[in-house]
Amino acid sequence: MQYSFIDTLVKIWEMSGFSYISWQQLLMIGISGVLIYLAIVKGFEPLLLLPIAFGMLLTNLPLADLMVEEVPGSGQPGGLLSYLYLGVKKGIYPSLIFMGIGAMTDFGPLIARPTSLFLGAAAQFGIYVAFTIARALNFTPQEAASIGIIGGADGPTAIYLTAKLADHLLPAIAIAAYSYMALIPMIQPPLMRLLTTKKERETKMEQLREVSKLEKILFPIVVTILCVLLLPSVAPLIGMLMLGNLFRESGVVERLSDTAQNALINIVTIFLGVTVGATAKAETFLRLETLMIIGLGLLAFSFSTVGGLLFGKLMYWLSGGKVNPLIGSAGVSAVPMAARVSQVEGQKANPSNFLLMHAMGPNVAGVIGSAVAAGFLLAVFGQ
Amino acid sequence: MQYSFIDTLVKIWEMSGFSYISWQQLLMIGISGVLIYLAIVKGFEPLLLLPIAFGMLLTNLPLADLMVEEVPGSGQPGGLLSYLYLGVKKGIYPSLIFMGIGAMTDFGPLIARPTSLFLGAAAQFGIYVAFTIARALNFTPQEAASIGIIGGADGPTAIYLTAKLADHLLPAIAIAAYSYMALIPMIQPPLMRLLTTKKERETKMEQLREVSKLEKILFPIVVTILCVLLLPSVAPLIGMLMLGNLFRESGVVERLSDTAQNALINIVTIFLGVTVGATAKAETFLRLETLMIIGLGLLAFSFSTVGGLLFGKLMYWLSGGKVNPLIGSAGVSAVPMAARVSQVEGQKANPSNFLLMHAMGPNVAGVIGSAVAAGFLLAVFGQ
Amino acid sequence: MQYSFIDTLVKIWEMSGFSYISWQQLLMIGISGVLIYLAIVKGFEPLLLLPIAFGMLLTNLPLADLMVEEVPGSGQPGGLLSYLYLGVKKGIYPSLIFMGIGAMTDFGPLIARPTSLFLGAAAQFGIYVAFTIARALNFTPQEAASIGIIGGADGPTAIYLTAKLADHLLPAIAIAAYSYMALIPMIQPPLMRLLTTKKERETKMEQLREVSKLEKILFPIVVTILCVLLLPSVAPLIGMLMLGNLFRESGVVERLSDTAQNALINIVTIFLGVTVGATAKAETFLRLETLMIIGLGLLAFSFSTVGGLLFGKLMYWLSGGKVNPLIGSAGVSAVPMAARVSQVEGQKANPSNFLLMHAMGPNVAGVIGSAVAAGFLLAVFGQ
Amino acid sequence: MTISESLLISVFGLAIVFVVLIALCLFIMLQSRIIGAFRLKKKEAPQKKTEQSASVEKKDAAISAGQLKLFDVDEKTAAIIMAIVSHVSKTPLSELQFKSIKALD
Amino acid sequence: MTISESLLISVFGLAIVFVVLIALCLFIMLQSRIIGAFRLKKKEAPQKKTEQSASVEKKDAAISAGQLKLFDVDEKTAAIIMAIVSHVSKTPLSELQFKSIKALD
Amino acid sequence: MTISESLLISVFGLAIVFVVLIALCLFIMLQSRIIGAFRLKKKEAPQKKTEQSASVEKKDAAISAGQLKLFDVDEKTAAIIMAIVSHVSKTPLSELQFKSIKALD
Ligand code: NA
Ligand code: NA
Ligand code: NA
Repeated sequence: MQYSFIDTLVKIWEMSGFSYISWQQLLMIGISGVLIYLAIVKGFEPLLLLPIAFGMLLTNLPLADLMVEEVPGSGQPGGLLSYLYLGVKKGIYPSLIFMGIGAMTDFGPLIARPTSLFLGAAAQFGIYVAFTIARALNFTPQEAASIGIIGGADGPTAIYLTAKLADHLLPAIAIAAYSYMALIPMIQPPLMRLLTTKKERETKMEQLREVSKLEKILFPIVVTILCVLLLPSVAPLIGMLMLGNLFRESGVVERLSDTAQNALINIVTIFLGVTVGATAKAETFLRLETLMIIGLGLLAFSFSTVGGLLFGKLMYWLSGGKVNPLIGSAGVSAVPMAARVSQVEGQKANPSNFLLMHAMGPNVAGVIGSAVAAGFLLAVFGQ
Repeated sequence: MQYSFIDTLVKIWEMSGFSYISWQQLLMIGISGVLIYLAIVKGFEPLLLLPIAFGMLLTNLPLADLMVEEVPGSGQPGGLLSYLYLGVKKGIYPSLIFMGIGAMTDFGPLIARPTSLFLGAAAQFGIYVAFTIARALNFTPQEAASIGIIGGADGPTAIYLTAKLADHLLPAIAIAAYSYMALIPMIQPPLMRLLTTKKERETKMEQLREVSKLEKILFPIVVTILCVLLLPSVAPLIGMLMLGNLFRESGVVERLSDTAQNALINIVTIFLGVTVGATAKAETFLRLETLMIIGLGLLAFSFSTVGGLLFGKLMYWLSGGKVNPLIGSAGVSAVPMAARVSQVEGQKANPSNFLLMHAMGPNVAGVIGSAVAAGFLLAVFGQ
Repeated sequence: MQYSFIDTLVKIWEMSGFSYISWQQLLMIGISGVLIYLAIVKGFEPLLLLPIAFGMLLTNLPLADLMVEEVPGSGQPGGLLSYLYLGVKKGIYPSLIFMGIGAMTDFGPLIARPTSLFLGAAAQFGIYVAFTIARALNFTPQEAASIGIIGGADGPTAIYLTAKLADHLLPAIAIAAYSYMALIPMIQPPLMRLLTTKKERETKMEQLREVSKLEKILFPIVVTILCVLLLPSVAPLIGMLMLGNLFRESGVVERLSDTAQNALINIVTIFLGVTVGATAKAETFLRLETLMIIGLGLLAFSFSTVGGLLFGKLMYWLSGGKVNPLIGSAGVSAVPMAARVSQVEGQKANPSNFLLMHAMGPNVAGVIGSAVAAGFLLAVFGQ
Repeated sequence: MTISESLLISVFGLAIVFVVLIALCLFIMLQSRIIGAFRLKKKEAPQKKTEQSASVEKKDAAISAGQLKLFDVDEKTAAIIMAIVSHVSKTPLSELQFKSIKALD
Repeated sequence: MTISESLLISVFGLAIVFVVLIALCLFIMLQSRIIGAFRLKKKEAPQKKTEQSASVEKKDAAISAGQLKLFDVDEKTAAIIMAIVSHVSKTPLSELQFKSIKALD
Repeated sequence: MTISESLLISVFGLAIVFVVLIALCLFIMLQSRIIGAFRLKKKEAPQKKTEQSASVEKKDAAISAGQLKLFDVDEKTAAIIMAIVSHVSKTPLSELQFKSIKALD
């Protein structure tokens, strides 16, 4: 009989993760712990950061192999998360999340003041700044495009584009995108104060006109037709965003709208978060690249903010002082955080200033803006 | 340097949908607009027509390619909707919708008066009338069967059968089925007044007996066994319908029943609607066939109504004037619209007449009836 | 013309299930009826037994072929349930159910008294007893391991392991596991009274200390790291259980927690139940094996109870009479039924005795214990 | 397949629908008869109760929208109730139909 | 691809975002103009009503958490309402923010 | 694999379950000790509050059904509350168990 208790303990040790774990994996587990801390204690976009962090934890425990893909015809199933990851790989989850976001979004303020769209365009500036610098740093065009899109300040869009162009960068880009979105109240105010004068910040804006139900119903249809005609590659994102919004505004499919913004988006968010996190294996994540992505991401966010603010100043000037440039920074998207930052800064300059509704216009325009930017990059750099 | 701004704009134009769009696609976009109007303003079965219409819009925007199937082994993902369409293609969605419908349906009135089942059978008459005429018009047997099933007045059944027999006709048949279901209050009343006398319409019916919980629990089990034994091909539809109903009536799996009739059916409805709509590409939809299907569908609905009414008259005569023939037209299914039409017409003839509960029996019998008819057609014409 | 009505009726009869049904299938339908009765009238874990029983009914109706797998490349779709079964086959459903259970479970009592974990380990005793006997009865090692896991008193774990090791035994093991879980109030009390003295049963336990939020948040993270490092094969079960628990305890992702324990777990439960039931075809289920599994399952449950109780007595003795050995039997898992049984028996011996909270510790420890046992068996006997 | 064959298939198809549904009808009748026989004895005593609850049950039936009636409740209280229901159910007041609000004393 | 080409792509990329969003802007303006022209006549009569309902509508907007204000309602009733809302919505009272509770008389 | 090998695997299997769960136990104890040490200082002041809230917390625990008690509230108000809860939660009154309804003044 060749079994003995000591032998078996040794075997168990050898079969266990303890004998395989590397310092890199330990470091990754530590990073996932930090992300969990940020999500729970600091409230950094916990709906995505918490699943991402946990996926990162799971994937760096050796031998668990949750992301091993099924070998077709082998008869042996793959890892649990490899199946759930298919929705990321095929670009399904981000589109479904966009449907839910569409069902939650009121485009009223944008329709009431359509010039908000300019700010939503200008605040994509950082995407291209980061793209150009990333290219200069020898990232491939696909990688550079994916890094740039962090400046879109829109999680699902960033994940969608990166999954298609450079999926090895997925966890770094997703984490950077969601972290910086959570950090908007720290990133934007200094730039806002730097680039605007006190007088500009004090500007009170006229109340927005009421938007009729008809306009709200036509909006998603018109946006879909125009955007997809102009840039067919945005169809999955803009199409689903606007389908969700049509559910909302039509008023006749309450139950579909409710499911799109609750059960469905939540299920998809869990699957997307955990599996995106699970792509962050130590060997691909612990590289200089990742640090560069984090740096470039901050740059992208900052330049997007700058783009929005400068265009805001232009509109202030063109409108003869009727537009408060502070609403420009909300054009980065990061709904509704960036709009709230505009509100707070506006009130600091002038306590009777209520910019929230005015900032919601550029804010939701920024979602469309970054989806369009992603569509362009996909059209140019996709296979 | 070979880039110039004008060149690029030209390129963008060439890459955009504007340079590819055909008048047929524009027409389809127009049709989808009409369907959205009917769904929202006229309230035509919006839960399905709205997603269908939006899917139709998306699929006819050139180059969006949302329905392009993944080429196995190419490594390149397919269009977003091509994945969601798998549930239609494999017949999964209609069955899951049937589970939700089962969980929503009270078969009590049918159990209280089982002779309602005759009316639910007679009101499938139009299926076979339309089938025969479609054959005479040189549709293939599979196509004719799919067209006929419109007369079943039951959306999921029509989609299930058509996806299996003639999926190129899917959008036309689905749109016809749901539109006519919404038009029941216009289609049926003239036929009802034409085929019945005032005296018949005035008939007041005896109150239905109370149905015990035991009978309600046994019902789904017995129906499943009998129907599937008699016609095995109905198993996916009747089986799931009755599983949902068993969830409901058992009273011990409240949470499953709730999810079946809310989150699950809503998710599936969205996916089914959008993807069925997305099969309506201009080149396959804009044919004489489609017009013929729309015409044959109306015929099928009308003859089903006639079948139900005539059998209702027979039951009036056999019962010595105890059965109001107006409940016959409710046998087409189209739950609960057709039953409400019976109620309204009955009350017009005799203000103290309450037929709603009496019409619910044939109404839910019609759901079983059309599923059985679909099972028969599938058994005969399926591969 | 070669059609005649009689001929057709004969043909229909020949095409119907009536001419194919065997007595074995009739017997299976009868068994499914008994299970439906137990689920609805006796309240035997209806959330799973009801779908299982209905799946069993459907699969034994001849020619319905709901479990026929799609032949790749044939272009012909498979049976409805064969698609839903993929989630069982690939081990996805049990893990998702565990996520929901994690979101529903309060590990507070376990954290307050971590020695409960010993009881959760001891009460897996029956797993190995049944495994050894099953081996002696000439079951293959994979089969014996799957049979043994019934003693874990944990449905999803049993299904997960069996689907990976011996899926031909899936229905028998699933039905045995859920039935015995429902029978806990009958199985355990005699053993509890047999193995403990009145004095032991009268023991009142000290109130549990309060557990801080921080401890509750750290718990799922620590458990995941430790368990997966020690036994990587438990990652899908323990990882998802703890992810769900982290959703719950973090307090910042209420909507994900809610969806995990409602819409998602319910959808998965329906699919898992029906398809597991549908593997119970007469030809594989009606064997001596099945009876042996049912017998061995009872044995496994009993010995797990005994293991927990004996270790409880040991703790009673070591603690100088501070631990009531009745909480040992709750270590089998079967949450929360087994803990309630401990409460009831404790109160019988001493009406002022409240053991429920004290029994919840071993109870939830038992879930971890059986997952670890399953991980071990999978590591040893998996391919 | 000729037209006459199509016609025959149609006739047979409709016949089958009838066959299946008639079989169901007979089975349900049989079952009701059997269950009815068993229940006959128990039924006499609790008859009164079931009649009373009948009106209540109707409200629960099917997909009925939330509807209440107003008896013995002052309007202010009713308004508060409606506001709460509207708020909690996230339905605009305009879309809720209250048929009755009744004090239960 | 050289750096200058990257730069050009960036310029064109930003230009396209502007082109698409400007097109959208123009379209929305046009549409509002048309709809506005149609609605002009109907608007005069029910103006008052819309103003009144404006404050109500704001509450419904977007993802607002359940918030109420307190007018003309005694504290006891308000407390009861808050308890009910808390109970029904399964939210601990400490996590609910009531901005106003108003009697509708 | 012989029976004795099966037995050994069983012994080792059970041993592993113990090893893992003992490791967990030790880790949790260690962690509690560390956290406890940190919290010791903060604990003295807000002690009273936690005792008060203890009874409240128990109600929230786990999968408890909606239960309330009745204090300082007239029956009519209570009945209204119960009707609302029943209506909003779509549960027949007969299936709801109210343990207490308490005015919060
Ligand atoms: Na953006
Ligand atoms: Na029908
Ligand atoms: Na266990």
